[in-house]
Amino acid sequence: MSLDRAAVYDLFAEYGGLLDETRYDAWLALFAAECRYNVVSRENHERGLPAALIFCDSRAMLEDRIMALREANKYNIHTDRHLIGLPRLIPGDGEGLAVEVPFAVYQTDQEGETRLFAAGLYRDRLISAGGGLKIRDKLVLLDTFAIPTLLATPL
Amino acid sequence: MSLDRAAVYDLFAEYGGLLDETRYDAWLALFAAECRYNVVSRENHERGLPAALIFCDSRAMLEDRIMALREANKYNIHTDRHLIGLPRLIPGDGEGLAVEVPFAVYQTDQEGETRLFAAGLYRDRLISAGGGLKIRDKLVLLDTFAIPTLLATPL
Amino acid sequence: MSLDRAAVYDLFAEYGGLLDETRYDAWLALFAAECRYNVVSRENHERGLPAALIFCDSRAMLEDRIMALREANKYNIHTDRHLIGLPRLIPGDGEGLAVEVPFAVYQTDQEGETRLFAAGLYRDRLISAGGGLKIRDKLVLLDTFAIPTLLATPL
Amino acid sequence: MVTAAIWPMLDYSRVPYRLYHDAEIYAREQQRIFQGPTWSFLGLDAEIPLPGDFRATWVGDTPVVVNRDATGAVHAFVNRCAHRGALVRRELSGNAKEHICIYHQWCYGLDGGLSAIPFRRGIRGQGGLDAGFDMRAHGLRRLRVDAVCGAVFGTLAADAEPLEDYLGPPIMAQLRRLFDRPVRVLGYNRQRIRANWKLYAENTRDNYHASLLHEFLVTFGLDRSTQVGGVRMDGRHRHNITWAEANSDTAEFAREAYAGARVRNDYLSLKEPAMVAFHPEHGDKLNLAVTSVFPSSVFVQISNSLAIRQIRPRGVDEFEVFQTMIGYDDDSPEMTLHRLRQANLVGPAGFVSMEDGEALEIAHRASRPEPDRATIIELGGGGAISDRDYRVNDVPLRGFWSYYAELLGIEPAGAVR
Amino acid sequence: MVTAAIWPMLDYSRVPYRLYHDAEIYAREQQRIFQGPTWSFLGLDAEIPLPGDFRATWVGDTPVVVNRDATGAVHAFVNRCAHRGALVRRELSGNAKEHICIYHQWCYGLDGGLSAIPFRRGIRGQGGLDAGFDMRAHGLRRLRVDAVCGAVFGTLAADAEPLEDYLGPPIMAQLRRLFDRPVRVLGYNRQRIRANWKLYAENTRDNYHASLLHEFLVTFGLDRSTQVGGVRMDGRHRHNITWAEANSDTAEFAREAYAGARVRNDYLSLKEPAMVAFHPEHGDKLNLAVTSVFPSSVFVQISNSLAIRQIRPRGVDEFEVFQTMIGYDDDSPEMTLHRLRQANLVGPAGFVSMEDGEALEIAHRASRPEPDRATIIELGGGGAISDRDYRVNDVPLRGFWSYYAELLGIEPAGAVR
Amino acid sequence: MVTAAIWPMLDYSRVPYRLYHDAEIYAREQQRIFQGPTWSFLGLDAEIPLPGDFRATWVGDTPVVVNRDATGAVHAFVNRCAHRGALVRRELSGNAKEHICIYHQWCYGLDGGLSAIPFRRGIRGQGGLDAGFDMRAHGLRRLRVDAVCGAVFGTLAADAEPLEDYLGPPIMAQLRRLFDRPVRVLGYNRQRIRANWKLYAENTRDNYHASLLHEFLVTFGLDRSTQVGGVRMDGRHRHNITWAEANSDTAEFAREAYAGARVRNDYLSLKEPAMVAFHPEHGDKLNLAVTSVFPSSVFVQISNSLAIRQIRPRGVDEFEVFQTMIGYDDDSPEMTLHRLRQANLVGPAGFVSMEDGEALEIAHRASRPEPDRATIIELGGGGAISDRDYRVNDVPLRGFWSYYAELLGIEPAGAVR
Ligand code: FES
Ligand code: FES
Ligand code: FES
Ligand SMILES: [Fe+3]
Ligand SMILES: [Fe+3]
Ligand SMILES: [Fe+3]
Repeated sequence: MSLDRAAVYDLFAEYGGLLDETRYDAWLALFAAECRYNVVSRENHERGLPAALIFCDSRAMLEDRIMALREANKYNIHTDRHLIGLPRLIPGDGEGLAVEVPFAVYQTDQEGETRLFAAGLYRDRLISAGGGLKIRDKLVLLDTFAIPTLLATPL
Repeated sequence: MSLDRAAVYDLFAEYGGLLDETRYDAWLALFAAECRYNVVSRENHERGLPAALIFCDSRAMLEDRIMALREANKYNIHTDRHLIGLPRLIPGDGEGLAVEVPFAVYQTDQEGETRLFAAGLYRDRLISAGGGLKIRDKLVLLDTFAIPTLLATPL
Repeated sequence: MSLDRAAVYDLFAEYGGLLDETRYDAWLALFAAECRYNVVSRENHERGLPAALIFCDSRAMLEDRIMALREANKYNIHTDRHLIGLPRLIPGDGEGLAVEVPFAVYQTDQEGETRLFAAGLYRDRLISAGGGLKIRDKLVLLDTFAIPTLLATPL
Repeated sequence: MVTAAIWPMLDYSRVPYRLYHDAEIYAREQQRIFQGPTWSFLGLDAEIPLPGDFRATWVGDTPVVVNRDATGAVHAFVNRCAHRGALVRRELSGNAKEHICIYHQWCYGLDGGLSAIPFRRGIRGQGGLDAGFDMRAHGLRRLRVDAVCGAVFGTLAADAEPLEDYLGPPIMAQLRRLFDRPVRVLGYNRQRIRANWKLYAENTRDNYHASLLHEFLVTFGLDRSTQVGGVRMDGRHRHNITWAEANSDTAEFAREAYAGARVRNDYLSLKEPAMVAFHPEHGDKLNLAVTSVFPSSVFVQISNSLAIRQIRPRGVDEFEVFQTMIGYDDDSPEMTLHRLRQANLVGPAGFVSMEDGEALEIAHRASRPEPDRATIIELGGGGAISDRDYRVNDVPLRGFWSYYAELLGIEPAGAVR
Repeated sequence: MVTAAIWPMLDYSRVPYRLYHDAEIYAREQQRIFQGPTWSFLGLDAEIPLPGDFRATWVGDTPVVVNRDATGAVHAFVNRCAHRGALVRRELSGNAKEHICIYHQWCYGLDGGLSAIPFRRGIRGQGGLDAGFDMRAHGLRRLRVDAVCGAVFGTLAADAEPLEDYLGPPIMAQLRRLFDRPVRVLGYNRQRIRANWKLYAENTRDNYHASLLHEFLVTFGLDRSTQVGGVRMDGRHRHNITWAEANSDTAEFAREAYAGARVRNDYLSLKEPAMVAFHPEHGDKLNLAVTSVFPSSVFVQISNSLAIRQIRPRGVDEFEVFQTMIGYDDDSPEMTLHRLRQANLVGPAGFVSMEDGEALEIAHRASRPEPDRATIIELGGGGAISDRDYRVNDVPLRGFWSYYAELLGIEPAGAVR
Repeated sequence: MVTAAIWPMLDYSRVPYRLYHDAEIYAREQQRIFQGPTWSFLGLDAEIPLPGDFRATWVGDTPVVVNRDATGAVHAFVNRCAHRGALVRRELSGNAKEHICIYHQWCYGLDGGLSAIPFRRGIRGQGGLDAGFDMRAHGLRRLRVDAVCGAVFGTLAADAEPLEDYLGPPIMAQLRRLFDRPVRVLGYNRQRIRANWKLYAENTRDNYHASLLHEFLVTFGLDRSTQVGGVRMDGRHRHNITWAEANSDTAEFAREAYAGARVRNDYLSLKEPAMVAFHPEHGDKLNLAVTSVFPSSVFVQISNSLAIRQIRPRGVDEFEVFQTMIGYDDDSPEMTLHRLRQANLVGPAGFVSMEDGEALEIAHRASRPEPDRATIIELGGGGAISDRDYRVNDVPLRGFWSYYAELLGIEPAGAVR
């Protein structure tokens, strides 16, 4: 396995781990200075409809999401657990590295009851920056687009 | 990690990704020219009973499955999402490479509701052919043998 | 990926595979001669409360667990399926290697119905012993601390 | 069996929790309200522009298909086969010349009429249906359909009043305002909330909660109860428009008012303020217009984010909010991008809407054990139900319940409406 | 409370959807049908060949154990401890000398009798049960058991008619045909369908749906309504055999008939045609024989694929199809391999059966909101219920409902049966 | 509707399974038992030592908050907002000066009183509540609270007898024994069991099952029915103490007795025997003391493992066992470590408790299909309910049911209590 490959595996391990620890600043640091983060339902994606559940076409908007999460929004108290599958490296041109990875997110309420919150696919483009891999562009393609309760903490 | 190891990881990432994209011809191409694909319930497996849920002891029968799926069978409209765990390489003799991998498959209906459809274990024998790894023999050992609704799209 | 990394991945693949096969002696062999194994609910962990669900601060106690499971305890007849995510190597000092890995465990009853039994995080310290990696210390941080039915087979 | 005696007050200022948790009441609602003389939003002309275009939707918990026939006429019918009850059209959307049930392939035209039955006369003259079988008597159950500026409504009741009468002048005006140009669908989103559907019907009529629950509104200066605004209802008070005008208050005044109300009032600003910018587009000052049509349709303008919501009950303990995000055909690329960014405000992940999912679930859960206790609906006072030109009120909730009681046949004698 | 007034027609050609969705009716079915004077398939002699062999099964939703005692006799009893109700035998199958409940270790013999109670007399003469406690009065609830050629049936009702009378000559003949040699179990499969169990009881009696829903049958030339075939029932019309003869039509004629019926009729061929080959093995031409025994047992021959199905209700909204795949002891290795391949036709992943899971779930879902509407059962005409020697009919469904109504005590005056 | 006629025997030695499975009965239990004149354990003083400390808990399925006010007084109230029913305090534990509901930010003091309402007088004098609105009349529903040595109890019934009278002398004595010095919380655990809550209330009163179901006890020599022990109840027999004395039998005698009872009696030893060591700490020989307080509180000493359990019903088919593990403030580090190790005995993974999860689930499942059949409660004989100084008895279960019947209003005439 080339260094690249190891770095990709580590990036996704880190990605899920940081979210589940709610270390959002460290999580933001996994993204490139210029980046996009969109959560899109399959319902829209398959019909070519542009609306997203979360639409951040700039790092500023992604940071606003985190600020709002901390400063303004209220949501069901829970913990997240990301289970991220084997990364699939997509050959092809284009800047950086295209990777697709299936995921499942479980949410657990304060009384210790866990439910499947979301299943879907990450469609990422990764670039190397500052000697490491960063997320240039992340599409969270959401299978579970009938959102249970609400979507506050990032997928 | 040896090339072998990387190739095994990639094969399973590809396997799940192609199924979830319903790219069945590309999925068939992951199998060797001579291959077997059986889905067996733990209930039968543990009792040494030979009947399978899906029994393809030739590539022809596997291709018939896909043809029937496309041309004749009707089933609940859904999307699949495979979550495939860490491959476990089983030392031992025999042709090729023995690998065991746990899996979970989530199904999502048209309205975006996801349910766990199946959990189980892949027991595969992989061989190298045409400069790559191919699936010579796949046993899908199904924990979830009380099939929810029906089993149409491959596991 | 360094040998280390491959060994870590293999260790967790082995860990889940052996438990799901109920090969508990082989599973015990993955632990170091001196080891700890604790299953702790997030509810207690987050509040700094010391009580655990399973508390084995010696190998002897861990072996007692397995003996009791075989000789004395009765529990719902089921099979386990561990889905273990990508290992996250935690840089830092301290003896051996610190690793965090998310997991989900599915339980299937005798009639083939599967339910999510537990989601959580493994917080392990691994050491090399006898030419291989062994588990020196395992904390099973349990998200799903409202235990469904009972907790008998190891997580 | 629920009766008119359930109401503690004649002005509907108290609602016993039993009404949110009783499965028998839920079943009655389906029969008398959703299948009763009410009109439900079914979809947009823009979603089925071509002959054969269809979409599946719901009226209450009854599955419905709406489609356009070869002549361009729109039809809607219950998506249940007349033969043995299977869902006839399984896809959510598409284009078709007819609808064929998979079970025995009975075939229906785009008007819902039964057009063909395999082996109707049997084979070799043996089997099949009696010659007397009247195919015209066994089509799909049709809905009466009507539209307002391309917004298609339907009703299952033959005796429902005409749509325009049902909506009444203020609602008609709002719909004409929202649909003043051809619309374009930007996408859909869905939220499954484990609570009774009526908690959401109340929520969309609840002016009082907005800036208190959805702190983002105040924190980032989007919307405040200190703005000029209010509620306007139809003659029967079953529908409601909650409205507010942009920049109709000052930050200072708002700060004081919220401070007086002991509510957090420090303001923050976004790194991407463009996201919350408001570009007036309907020739008025309204930056908030939430139009609730009894029982379960909501038309929403929040700044430049435009949407239609259907409340889809899924049993007494759960409902789905199905939201259709729209823009206009003549939107510039910049305006479309602005709407896509501003879509972050609404929906299940919306900065100013996500909280409803939590608030309604905890209200549903906490109220279940005490069915005989009741809510308090008295903001803006009790007594007669009427429009208000101020925002701190929840009067339209009482309007909702007054019509609910009438349809369910539990209106108390001397009810104040 | 459901009454005879529920039936719109006296010949059971209309079934109101309420009967599939009402939890109270479900509870009554368990008492009057499954625990009533009916016989249920429990298992095969071949599954418990040795003394002490046992298997757990279900009669309706009641857990039952069937086992063989030391003398070789087969017994069956409800798997509920007489003490405080725990499941006595937790394993699905095995071999044992007795059955010991884990809760307090009360011990039962293979005939279901209570054989030992720990500390029955207490300790040091203190505690335990009174001397008067009669152990013989507190065994497990027994079923009456009887068998047809190794197929074991049981009933919970003391007043049930003898098994052979219950089944009647045509069913007895079919069972003797299927079990004409010692059988061997090839395996089991299970399918959980979110629909009411009666939808499946109808489905197995529904000749009309086969080639229309299961397109594989026609597409790959396995089975067509143009074949010679029909339905045969017992005297009470509660049971049914759906049968067809191999190669009794021509592809040309079938093509015409299906074209006339506007059903897809282009034929494909398999890369492994051996899978669908039919090797006659019962000295007749039947390549299809589906024998439905009221209420929930089905014996199926499709080509050389042989199986027994139990319909296991799991509440009003779900059931399991438990299927036992069989062959014969004297099957050659080639024949066994052929059966294993042909098993691809049936079960939850079966080429000619998977569709039932979808069809029944969408029928259950779509019919729930309108409990007062009804199905149409008129293929082969209405009126008197009788055998038919053609395939396009659903007459046996009315037979099922006529006996269902009788047992539930809701048979209408003047019922046509 | 359940009536006194449901009881087959007047001494409660038979309990029909209907009582464990009927949703209507469950609802009635919530009203008449949990919200009736009973006392429930709410928590420990030690869990809320400081002013403002709060914890969320349950009384039956009603959410409750218990907290300490600025004066040090403890208050408890239903966690349901007086306005529109939302859960006021969402966190399970913490410290706060007040409780603010997120929906409209109504604010409550630590005594549950309504202290502030945003925009109560509206804005610019428009909107808000009428001047006549009485905030004192709309606080949170309060519980009466009382404590025994730091164990806090609460009741929702104004007419409940005083706590000390409710518990009675024997229970009071046990609590004083357990709480004879300041306690320290070591942690919590939770177990979700898919069975009716009353099966667990019986289980904790069931002396007979312990060494038979929990084989670990005998296999590793922890606890045996041959020990000196018994049951002691309050005057009404609604509560119970199950007790046993350490080393009060011999291994030989036990071996004989269990052999006579045909129960496994070969003994094994642990590699870490310290785990099961018993260090007397209450100046008596008791190594087992399980104190069940009607309806759903249990105080448990098993060797040196000390815990309090709440039975939390979650509908008719599920409950949670919430367990608080405790030690004493003055425990040495070694003693604390000993308790943490010995905690392996109890809880969802406990060597001597895990089986209850399985036993109760299989009893619930197997008994559902036959609601008219009944359990047998006759160990220690039938007839009058009284204390016993031997272990092979289940008399306290009848005590539980006698008080249950009284509260539910289904006590039969001539009941033997
Ligand atoms: S149910 Fe639709 S065709 Fe029979
Ligand atoms: S419940 Fe079976 S022995 Fe007590
Ligand atoms: S519901 Fe609590 S403040 Fe309105
Ligand atoms: Fe809101
Ligand atoms: Fe079928
Ligand atoms: Fe116990």
